[in-house]
Order: sequence, then C-alpha cells, then structure tokens
Amino acid sequence: MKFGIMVNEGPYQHQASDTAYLFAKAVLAKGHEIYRVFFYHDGVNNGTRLTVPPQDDRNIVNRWSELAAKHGIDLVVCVAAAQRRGILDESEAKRHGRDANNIAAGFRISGLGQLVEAGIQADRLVVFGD
Amino acid sequence: MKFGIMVNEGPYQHQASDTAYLFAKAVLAKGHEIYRVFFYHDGVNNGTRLTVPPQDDRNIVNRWSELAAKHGIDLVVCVAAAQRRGILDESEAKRHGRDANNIAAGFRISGLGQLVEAGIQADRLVVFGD
Amino acid sequence: MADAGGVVKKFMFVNRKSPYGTIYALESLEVVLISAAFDQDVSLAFLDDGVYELTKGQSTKGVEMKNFSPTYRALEGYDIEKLYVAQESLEERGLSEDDLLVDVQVVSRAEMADLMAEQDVVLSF
Amino acid sequence: MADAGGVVKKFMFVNRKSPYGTIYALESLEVVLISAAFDQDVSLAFLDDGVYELTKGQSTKGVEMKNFSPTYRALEGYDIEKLYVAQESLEERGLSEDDLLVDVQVVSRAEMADLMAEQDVVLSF
Amino acid sequence: MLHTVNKSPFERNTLKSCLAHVKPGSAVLLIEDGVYAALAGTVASDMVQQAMAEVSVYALGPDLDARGVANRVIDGVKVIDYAGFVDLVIEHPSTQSWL
Amino acid sequence: MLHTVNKSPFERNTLKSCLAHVKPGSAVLLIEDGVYAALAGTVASDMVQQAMAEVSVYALGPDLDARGVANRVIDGVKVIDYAGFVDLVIEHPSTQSWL
Repeated sequence: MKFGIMVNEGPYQHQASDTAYLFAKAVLAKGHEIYRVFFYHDGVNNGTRLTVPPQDDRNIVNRWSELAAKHGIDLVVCVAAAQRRGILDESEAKRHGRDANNIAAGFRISGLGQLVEAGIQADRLVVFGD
Repeated sequence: MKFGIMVNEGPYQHQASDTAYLFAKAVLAKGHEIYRVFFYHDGVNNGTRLTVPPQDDRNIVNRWSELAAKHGIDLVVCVAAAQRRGILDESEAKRHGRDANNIAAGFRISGLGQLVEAGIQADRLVVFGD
Repeated sequence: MADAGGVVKKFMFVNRKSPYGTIYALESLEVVLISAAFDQDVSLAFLDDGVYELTKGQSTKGVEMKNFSPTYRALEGYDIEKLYVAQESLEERGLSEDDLLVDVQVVSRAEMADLMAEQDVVLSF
Repeated sequence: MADAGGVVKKFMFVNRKSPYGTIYALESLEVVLISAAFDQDVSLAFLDDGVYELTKGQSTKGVEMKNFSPTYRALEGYDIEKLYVAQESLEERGLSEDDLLVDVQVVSRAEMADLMAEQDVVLSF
Repeated sequence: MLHTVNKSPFERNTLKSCLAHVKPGSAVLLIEDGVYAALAGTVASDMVQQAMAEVSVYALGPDLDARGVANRVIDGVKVIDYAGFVDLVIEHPSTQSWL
Repeated sequence: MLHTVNKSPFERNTLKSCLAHVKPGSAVLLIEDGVYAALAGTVASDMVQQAMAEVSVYALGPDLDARGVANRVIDGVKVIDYAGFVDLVIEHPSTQSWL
C-alpha cells in the first residue's frame, strides 16, 4: 500500500516530526511504500542541514535524510512555507539574492501541488501536526 | 524604565513574534529602554536572514533587524535552542563544521544566562509565546 | 502538474483554528486554492474556532498582518463551493450565518460527522 | 557571566505543559539550571499538565527522545529546592505526591496564587 | 500583578487556569486569540464577567479588530492599544504570561 | 474511519470535538499528549469510557511509556506500537488527524 505523510511542525519544538518519522519507519518495516513526505507550515524547518542537536539526543534532520537515502523516499518541502521561514536550496537562494542556502540532503523544495497530488496518488494520507 | 522581552515562537507560525515586536515599538515610542530581546525555543527562528516572505506581507526578521539598528537594541538568540534548530552565525558554523550560516543582521548568539541577566537587570520582563 | 490521471477523490480541509493567532488558517487556504487545479471533489469544514476564520469585518492594520479573509470570497470563482460550518460552534460563540462573509451551509454535528466519514482524504488545520 | 551585582530577585518558572509532546518542559529545565549560577531566589511552579513533568517511571526508548526527568532530581544539588505543585492539578489527573519523582510542596490554588503574586520575574513555559 | 492570556477560551484551559490564580485588584489583559474571551454572548462570557467583579479585564484592540469582533466586547472590558499594554506592564510590578 | 488525537484532554478541546464527530464503529487512536486521555481515574476518563461504548479506543504504547503512565490505562483501551498504528491506518479507508 502507498502512504503519503504530511508533517506540519518543525523539529524538537513539537513531537509531530518524531511521530511521523517513527510511523514512516514502521510503514517501511511492514513492506509498504511511502509515496511522499510533505513538509508544510513550520514542518519545513525539518529540512535544514544547519541543526546541531546535543550529542545525547536524536538528530531529527539527519534521520529524515538517512531514511530518504536508504529507501528512496521523496521528501518535499513546500516552497511558499519555506520562503516565509528561511529554508532555501541553491537555486532558491540565487533567485532571491541570498548569500547562503540551508537545505538538507534528501529534501527538495516544490509547490503545494505535490501535497494534493500525494493525496490523490497515495492510498492513505496521514497528517502529523500541532 | 528598562524592559526585557522574551520571544518563544518563530516568525509567521504564531503571532507571538508580531505582538512582541509591536509591544517593543510601543515601549520605545514612550521613551523607555529595551534592555534586551531574548529569543528562545522556536523564537530563535526569528534570527535567520534567509526568509523571503510574500511581497504583500510583513517581513518579520527585517523588522527586528531594523528596530535593533535604529535603537541599538540587543537581540540575543539562545545558543542551545539555536543549535537544535539550525540557526548559526559564522563562528558557530565554523566550530561545528557547517558550510553555511544564516544569522540575520543585528542578532547575536549567546547563552541562557543572558535571559536570567535580563530578568535581573530589567525593571520588567514580558514573555511572548504559545 | 495538475494532472490527476482521471482520479477524483473527496478531499476535505478541516479548519478548527482561529485566524491570525497562528498561520494555519492562512496556509490552509493556500492549499485549498491549489487543490482547485486538480479537479477533485473539494469541501471545507469550519468547526470550533475555525468558524472565526469566516467572520465579517476583519481589519488587520493594527497588527500589521495580511488580511486574508477576502480570499474566502474568491473560492467560488475556483468552483470551490462546499463550505460547511458547524452550527454548534457558531452558537457557542454567539455567531449566526449573518456574521459570516461568505455563503455557507450550516450543518449539525451529526451531519458534519457524516460528511467527514465519506471523505477519501482529510487534511486538518 | 553570573554576576548579578548583588541584586536578588524572586524568579518563578511556571510549568503548565506536559513533557515530550512539546519541548517547553525540557528547555524550561535548561533555564532553571542556568539560573542557579546567578544566586537568585528561584522557585518552580507545576500546574495543569505541568505536573506530568514530574511523574515517575518515564521511559523514552520507544519514542527515541531523551528522558530528561532525572534532571529534576539534580535540582537539589543546585540549591533549587522550592518546587510547588498544584494540588487540584494532581487530583484532576488522579495523581498523588507518591507518583512524583522528587520531593515537592503540594499547594492549593490560593497558595499558588499568593506565591505567583510575590514574584519579581515570572517565566512561563 | 498583570496577567496576559493569548489563547482562545474555547480551545484551551489557559484563561480558566489564569482566572483561578488571579488575586483581587490584579489585571488580566487578553491578547491575540485570547481576545475571543472578551466577547459577549459566548459560552465563555459568564466566566469573564464573574472575574470582572474582582479584577480589571482589558483586551488588545488591534487583535479585536483583526478578528472582526471589536463590536461585540463585554461591557466593562477596557479596550487598549499597544501603548496601553506598555502602561499596564509599568503599572504592575510584575507580569505573568499565561501561554 | 480512523481518528487520531494528539492533545491532552485537560489542555484542549480536541478530544471532545473528535468524540462529538466519530461514528459508531470507527476507531480513535490517542498519540503524543493525547495518551493522557487513555488513563483511568482522571476528570477525562468518563468521557473516554462513554465513547468506548460505540468506538474502539487505542493508545500508542511508546507515548504512554515516555510519560510514565503505561500502568494507568483504562480497561479496554488497546495499547499498540507504531506497527499497530500502521495497521489501523490500513484497516480504515481514511484517517482524520485532530490537531
């Protein structure tokens, strides 16, 4: 079965991203497919490579990147929500005249249509938020 | 009178940063002093220079930077909270081996002691959060 | 981008939060507008504090935020016409249909529950 | 850094949120620990879902988060000994003092209100 | 003491908890989504009106305006702007934010 | 239909609103701070026990464990892990998250 997952909160502040990640791992462990993880609202903040969490705590961003690399999962950050909050990839940074970008490995920036499309294409869509 | 202000939520997601800013402007308009604005929890996300809000909306980060420049206000981002969430200045980025930083003009990264000190030194401390 | 391959699903956007205190209402509306391009069966539910998203007379100059409430009036132009508002939520807040800035269908809790149960995809804000 | 210039203020950290669902409880505790270095008159209030921060037996392996509850036991070593817990909040949740992992003073609502009113600085989490 | 409340009384227990801890003579300022508690004719109005017997209740005007509810405020709730918010903070030796 | 609730019943109206909209035969899964609603002996227990006459109530075990409350669960609430969460999502044609 194909799953879509929506993550609406950033890392650490709320548990939503943690639960979504552990849910995604369980989906994969059962042999199902994850069609897409879509990051919206503050959820876009899961996609920054600049986090430096304490050594004795989980690294939320890296976990997502590693899951994507291992299982070929599409991690999509909403472009409009990302612009508001300062999550940029190289081309976005260039387009808006910014001197740096911060997107993490395995994440890509795209439009809200990707969320609606995930709702259409996936058999189930589950929302994690606050 | 000397005011301390604590901001606990990031830009756009919650109104806390907006209210804190408009409160700070009113404090200054009345001739009072702002001893420090301390950004904690997701509030550290107010300190990224990478935001690109829509043209027809307010630019929350720039407003803080401009207020700081105009009135010499100390905008302090908590280092531990910032590391967790990916807000780094040049020296933090270097120290942690990151290839980019994203701190906005007028913000500085420092420890939680700066919050306690603001509580001690300011005549009033007001918390804005969720 | 807006090719759904002929699939038409029932999408419901559930709005339970008031505007301005958080961004959920505004960003929910952005998804709704995009969804129009996909020719799906879209409906919006407003319950609990979500009914406040639709109050007339919003004026955001003093808070320096963008007033996005006029956009609800534009939904009709996108063929998004199923707006359901919870009657009990209006009553608890002393509001009536006349206080809302768009035409809506006011429904009971039982009717809202029926509508929710028949959806394929529910996005919550 | 920890020079308060001889000033001693009454600081209260008000904890109203449960642990793990959000980070407020954990980051509140980080401020409390720092405050110890400033020789201020520090107290902690736990009310509403904040009383859940102190429940015994927290075990976070399954959620892969850091279990920070043992840190409350370390507060005594920092001379932070004024921990006030709202009696009504415990009762509403079917909890008693025995369910908590540190020694606290259980206070009534009226006593909590008196304590809050005498503070110089109140930080809310 | 000044207490601020920024949450809707319909969604959260924040205002209720605040009002259970205010002492006579103190002030409660409703801001952000907290201003919905300042409105007449709701299921939360009674709680606020009862509190007004012992404490002063204020609401932030710009937040009422944003939400389109400025014309529904309970009689006796004082509507103020950000400058008035600053004055309240100055008048009271300490401020507690109920989040 | 599967309904998930991730908020404390003491802090927010989320669970109450959810339970007012569930239809007989559907399932409610309590996760994150929502698991506090699964506990016996609280002021929210009655609301949940009444709902259990018509719907199945589940609670996420890892969230109960984290909060130290796994030994207080109401009889009849089924405790599941993340794999069980996935199974519930599959069993029901749609999932609504009450946030």
